[in-house]
Amino acid sequence: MNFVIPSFAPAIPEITLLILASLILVADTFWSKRFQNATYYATQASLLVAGYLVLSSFSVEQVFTFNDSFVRDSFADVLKLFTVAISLGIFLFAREYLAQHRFMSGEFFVLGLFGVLGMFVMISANNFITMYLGLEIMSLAMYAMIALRKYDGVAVEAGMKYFVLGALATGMLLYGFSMIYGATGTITFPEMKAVIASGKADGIVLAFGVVFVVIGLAFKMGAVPFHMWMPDVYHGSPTAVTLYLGTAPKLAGFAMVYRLLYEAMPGLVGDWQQLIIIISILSMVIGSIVAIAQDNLKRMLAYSGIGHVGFLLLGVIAATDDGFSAAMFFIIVYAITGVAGFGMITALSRTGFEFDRVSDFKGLNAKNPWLALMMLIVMFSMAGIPPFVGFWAKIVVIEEVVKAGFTWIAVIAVITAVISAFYYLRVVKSMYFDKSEIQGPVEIISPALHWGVSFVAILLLALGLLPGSLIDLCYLSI
Amino acid sequence: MIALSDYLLFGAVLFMISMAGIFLNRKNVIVLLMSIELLLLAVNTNLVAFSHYLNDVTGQIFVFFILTVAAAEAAIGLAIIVLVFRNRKSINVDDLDSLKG
Amino acid sequence: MLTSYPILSTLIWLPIIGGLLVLFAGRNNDTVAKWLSLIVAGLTFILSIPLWANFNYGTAEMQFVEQIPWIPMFNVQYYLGVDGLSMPLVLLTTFTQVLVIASAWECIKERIEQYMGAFLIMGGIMVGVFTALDSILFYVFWEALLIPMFIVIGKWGGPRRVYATMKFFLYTFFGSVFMLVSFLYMYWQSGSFSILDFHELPLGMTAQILIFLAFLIAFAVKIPMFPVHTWLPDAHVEAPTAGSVVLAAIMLKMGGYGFVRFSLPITPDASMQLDWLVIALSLIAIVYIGIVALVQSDMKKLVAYSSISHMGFVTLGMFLVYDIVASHGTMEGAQLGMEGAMVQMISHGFISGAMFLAIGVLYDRMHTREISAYSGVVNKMPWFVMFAVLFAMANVGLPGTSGFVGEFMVILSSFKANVWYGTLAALTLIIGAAYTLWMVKRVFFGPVTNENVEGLQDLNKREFAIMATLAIAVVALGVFPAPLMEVMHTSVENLLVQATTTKL
Amino acid sequence: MLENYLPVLVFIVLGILFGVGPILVGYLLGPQKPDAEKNSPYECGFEAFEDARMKFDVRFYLVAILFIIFDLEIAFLFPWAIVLEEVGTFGLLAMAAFLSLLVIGFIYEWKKGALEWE
Amino acid sequence: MFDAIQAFLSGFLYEWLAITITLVLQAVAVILPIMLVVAWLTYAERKVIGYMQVRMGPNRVGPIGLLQPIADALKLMTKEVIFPAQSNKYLFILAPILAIAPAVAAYAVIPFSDGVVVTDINAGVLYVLAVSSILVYGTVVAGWASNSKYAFLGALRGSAQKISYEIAMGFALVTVLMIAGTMNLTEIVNNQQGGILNWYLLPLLPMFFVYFISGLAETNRTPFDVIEGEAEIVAGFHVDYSGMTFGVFMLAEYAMMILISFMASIMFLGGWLSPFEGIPLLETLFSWVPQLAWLSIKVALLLFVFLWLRATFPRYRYDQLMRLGWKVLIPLTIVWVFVVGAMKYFDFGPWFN
Repeated sequence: MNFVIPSFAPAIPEITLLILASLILVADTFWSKRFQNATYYATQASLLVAGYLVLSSFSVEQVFTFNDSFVRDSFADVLKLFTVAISLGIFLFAREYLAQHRFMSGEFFVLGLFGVLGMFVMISANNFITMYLGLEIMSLAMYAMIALRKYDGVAVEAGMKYFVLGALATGMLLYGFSMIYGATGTITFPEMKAVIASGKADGIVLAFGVVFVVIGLAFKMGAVPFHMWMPDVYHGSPTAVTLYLGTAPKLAGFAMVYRLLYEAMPGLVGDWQQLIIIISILSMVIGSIVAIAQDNLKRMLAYSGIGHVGFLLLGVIAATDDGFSAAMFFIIVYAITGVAGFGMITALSRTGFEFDRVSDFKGLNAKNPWLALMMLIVMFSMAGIPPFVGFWAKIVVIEEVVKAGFTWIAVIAVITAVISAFYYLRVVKSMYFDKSEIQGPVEIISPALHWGVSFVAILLLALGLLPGSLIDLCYLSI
Repeated sequence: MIALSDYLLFGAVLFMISMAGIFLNRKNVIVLLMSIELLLLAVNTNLVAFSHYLNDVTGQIFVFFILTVAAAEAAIGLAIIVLVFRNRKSINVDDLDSLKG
Repeated sequence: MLTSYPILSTLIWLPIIGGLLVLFAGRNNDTVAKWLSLIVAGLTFILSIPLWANFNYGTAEMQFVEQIPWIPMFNVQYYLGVDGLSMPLVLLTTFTQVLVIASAWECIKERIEQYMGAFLIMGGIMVGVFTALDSILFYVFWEALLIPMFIVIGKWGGPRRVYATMKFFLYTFFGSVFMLVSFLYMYWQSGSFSILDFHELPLGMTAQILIFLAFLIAFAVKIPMFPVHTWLPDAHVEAPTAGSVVLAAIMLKMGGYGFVRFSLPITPDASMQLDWLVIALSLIAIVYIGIVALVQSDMKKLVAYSSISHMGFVTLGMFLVYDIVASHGTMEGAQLGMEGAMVQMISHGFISGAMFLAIGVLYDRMHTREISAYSGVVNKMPWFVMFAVLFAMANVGLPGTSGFVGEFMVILSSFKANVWYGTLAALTLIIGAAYTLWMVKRVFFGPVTNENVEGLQDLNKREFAIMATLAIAVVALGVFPAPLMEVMHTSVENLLVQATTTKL
Repeated sequence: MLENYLPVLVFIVLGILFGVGPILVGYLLGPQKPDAEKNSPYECGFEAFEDARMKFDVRFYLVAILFIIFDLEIAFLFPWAIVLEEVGTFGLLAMAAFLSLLVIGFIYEWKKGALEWE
Repeated sequence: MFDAIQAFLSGFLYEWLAITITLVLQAVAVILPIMLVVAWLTYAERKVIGYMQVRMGPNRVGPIGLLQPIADALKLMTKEVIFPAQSNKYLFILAPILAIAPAVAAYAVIPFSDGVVVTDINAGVLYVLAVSSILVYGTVVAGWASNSKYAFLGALRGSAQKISYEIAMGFALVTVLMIAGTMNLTEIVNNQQGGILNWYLLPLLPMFFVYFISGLAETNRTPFDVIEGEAEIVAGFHVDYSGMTFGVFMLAEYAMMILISFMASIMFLGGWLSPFEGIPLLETLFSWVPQLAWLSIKVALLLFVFLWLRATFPRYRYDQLMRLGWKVLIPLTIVWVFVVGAMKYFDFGPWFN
């Protein structure tokens, strides 16, 4: 046996991130008593470093390393950059929340950083093992983050639910992996593609594998009928964690869908497309209808997230480069919007008061018109109303599904978009038309948050007015 | 010689048992954890069987990773269960219902 | 002379940016908010005049075109331009804006900067709707308009405002998404989102019918046509005065504009196939809704129903073309109907706006719109009643007012198509007269029976100016409609050719 | 190869017999006079207060959790140690990286007091 | 010898039956002596501790009390086996079996001299480690099945202690494997050939101590016998066991002690190798000594240390015990893995070649 020392260069961002996260983990135990925010700043700095490393070695061609288990391409680089950017925002908002709710702990940031590492690995995975490892690095960090507030029974329960269903999903995925490995004899995506194309693989075993993989993906993404955990987990987690759960991992989840379904198994489109169509339609319908009944905003946004997954899958249904590009654009926009939406809740919550019910938003316009306007932008963007960027996100995926010849799905999609508009409007209604039930002014915690929220919301508008370059970026990277 | 399909059948049976454990079990959260482990064992059985019949060591490497990660997962799961118990004084699955509606 | 600045963009972005400015500058200062808004609106109107002055009457081509790539990946362009169909509507919009801003001067107390800002933004967006030549751009403006309107009705409206505004929003949104799907479908077929490219796009019959129905839902909701009209009375009743004015005067026209810009040229064969549907719905609107208006006790609701009824003329006029061509083999009568419909749109913009403003004047003083609460207003507000009666007459369609021109043309044309159409359409002259004049009689004339009416003040200078401006517009258009028709003429001819040329 | 393990099986069976046998002998030879006092669980002569399956210190869980992790690391070390010759310097360094991560986790536990018993 | 038996048996029996009978005979040949050693180890323990404490120890039954273990055995056998009313009967019986079976089974792979081993499997170290890990189940099950607080506490402490020290033990074994490059116990010993300096004791001296200390903890020997600390929790996890059920636990404990000593001898002390190998005069002088004797001497020495420690050390407090395990032994072993890695890299000493 002889070992060829692999090239580390493509994985430098991940390696750096791992080292930095490890160091911060240890350092936090030393300095957290004296410097409360040191971990926070170190975390943000690490993210910036990772982002810089990705950017400085931006790669337009595919580079494989570690025995083809790791791939670096522009798809990965773009998603990583957005992961970093979104995580920066998450931590910015989360810090204030943690400070306010008295569970400022370095672990949150370190776990968050490890989660980002997991996302990076997922995004760059080129075989089953790497994919699985990335997924687990991310998931384990998230399980722990949810249950981080030890004495919060609801959060712990949410952690439990997420853990059980997340582990179940992983199991399903792995079961599918094992089948596909058995049928193709390889775990590397490009080879798998070649084997499937050659027609040598056993069709039945492959079909089984694909079904389980799709179920596992659907679980992880929170698509109907495997969505049960989403509302509970979003609701139960501390908002700062919900902010994390609901945004950055979606990018990695999409990368997983892309790598598995499109890079590894394009030859099995016939098998997975039908499943995805069903899942997508169910997600859009359930996501839009059930959300109407929710009073808790986090729960509502969870259902909205389910609906959004349905939309994301529209791009996947198309099963073309352009389709996945559209889905990529969609998910990036959704993540940004999510940061703004959950960030708003985070920003408004105070000690002992989560500010996460729709009724809490009553009369916000009277108290703080600027924030109300920002929230309005977020809500309308989520609803997909122009000129906000959420509109473009929806339109590109619908366009791709129309192009793929599924105009009827597009019709269902737009109808659910209309239904879902209703509950976004409810929030706007609360802010603008209702009288506040809570006395006293709405305090925003700090100027940093104020500007943070404003920046993201205005970004939604700006991207909505000039979406061209972001769309180009997504279309060129696949 | 044991046929590949027998292994797969065995894996499938394990898989079914773990599914039953997860979805039918209403009493104990620990059982959920065990079912999940069982699920991973089903996967491992499959992988090892395939690996053997394909004469390809990758599957076994995969099993190694799964085992490790499963342990980490179990560790976190146990930690969360402890927290649940401390907050609820119960690890009954049916008691985990404060997050409805 | 071609203007040296991008006039259409200016008309769109000036009010929008101005509106945002008002939002911030006028935060704690109502005076600044009001004057800034008025200045912006006035400036916009003044800047829109060159549109008419420099308009080339002889061509159906788009004019004042601006075209820059917006989203190159999808071939979406920032593509603006006007022709004879849209230019008058742009002017109507900018003109109405000034009046709307002025009308809100005193009656809005709460968060006036948001109110003014919302209307300015709306103004810019509406110009965008009428000038967009890229379907996605059109859709963006079309939808974006909902947001400020949603806020305006919901925030400054009447007691059932939340219900009304939700209904308004969801109806319109629901209608428009199907339009979006058909845009995407056509993009797939043609590789372009340009409306002008859509005009050239050959489509099969099934596709045409589906697209036509999608458009029909979108525009029928907006215009609104008979079965999907129910949001309008609610929205009108609950909206603040200026909101009603914008709704009636401009937003309804967007539906009509949609028919001539999209349905007829893009799906001519489906239009021919399904023209009976539109005509039937139009006639139902004209007659049935007119009767419904008769029994209203709320002035605003009455005017709202009358708007629906009048918009029925617009759709009727547009879709007569196929019957006329079928029975006469000529397009002369069709041209008459189409131009009538266009004139009716403009004139209804003035008249309904004026009616709502008049009701607003009363409402500001009495805080009720119940017809029964009024009587003998003429005794206390003679100037006001003079204007109000003039507008009422115009609404009825009295010769010499703008209302007459459009209706007369459409009725003439409909007789040419089918006697029954004509008869039914003509009925409206009677029904319209009945509900309008009955209301006039009950509200303005008769003895003063109410002590509240006793205390009424006549128009102040601001209100007088608004009323007078509108009165001039109504009368001018009534006695001298030729300039307007000239503007449209070439474009309408072109439209008729497009609408009757089969794509199969 | 597998037949090497047959003796192992025999030993296990014998081991079990070594457990069962003496107990059986004791059971046969010894007297059988159970009574309530004798059969009550040992509680220093008092009546048992409550169920013995009581709550216990969470630290025991902690130890269990830490054990799982560490034992797995060891499971990785075993095969690696055997093939140290073949994997060469790269193998050494890879394991050094792996162990370093373990050490970092260990330091973290230490600093967090997870290893303190009192 | 056993080959001959097998050949003889297969003359008139089925092949598989012949093999099985031979194997059982082999096993008995290994286990019986071990059990005898166990029996007299208890005697030795009492004697050694007695003399250290300047008293006689057992001296009534037989000459100088030599028959004492037999008397003890007979006494235990005739005692009543009590099943506590609230206990879980099956688990209650299962616990002692779980304790003894692995302690016995582990001897399947122990080489007593070159080639004298029941089965020379190539994963010997792993097998011993795996089998002896099962021991902890005996403790836990016993504590749980008794349904008594003392037993339960004892079981908890015991299991926590055992698994903690098992980590240190595992790491210590890894360092051995790193040098030996094999898990086969015979090969490990043979790799230590070439004189006392070649024993792994020298490069792995700290690991030897770690292993031995962990062994003490694994077998609940003093000073790590808090699990049965009579002052706090009476007799710990087997408080409710009586008669032969208790006797089996004792058997298991002593069998494990001997096993630990065997393993330590094999892995660190050159197994059956003569300590005088390579020393000109002494090597020939002692060449007549059988390999088994060298191994026995080493094992006996280690067993003596077990007893010695019991006589001299006070019992650790539980927190001290855990601290020693987690904060001293484990870090030390991890560091030593790095050290051995470095040694390996520099081909240090006679151990790497």
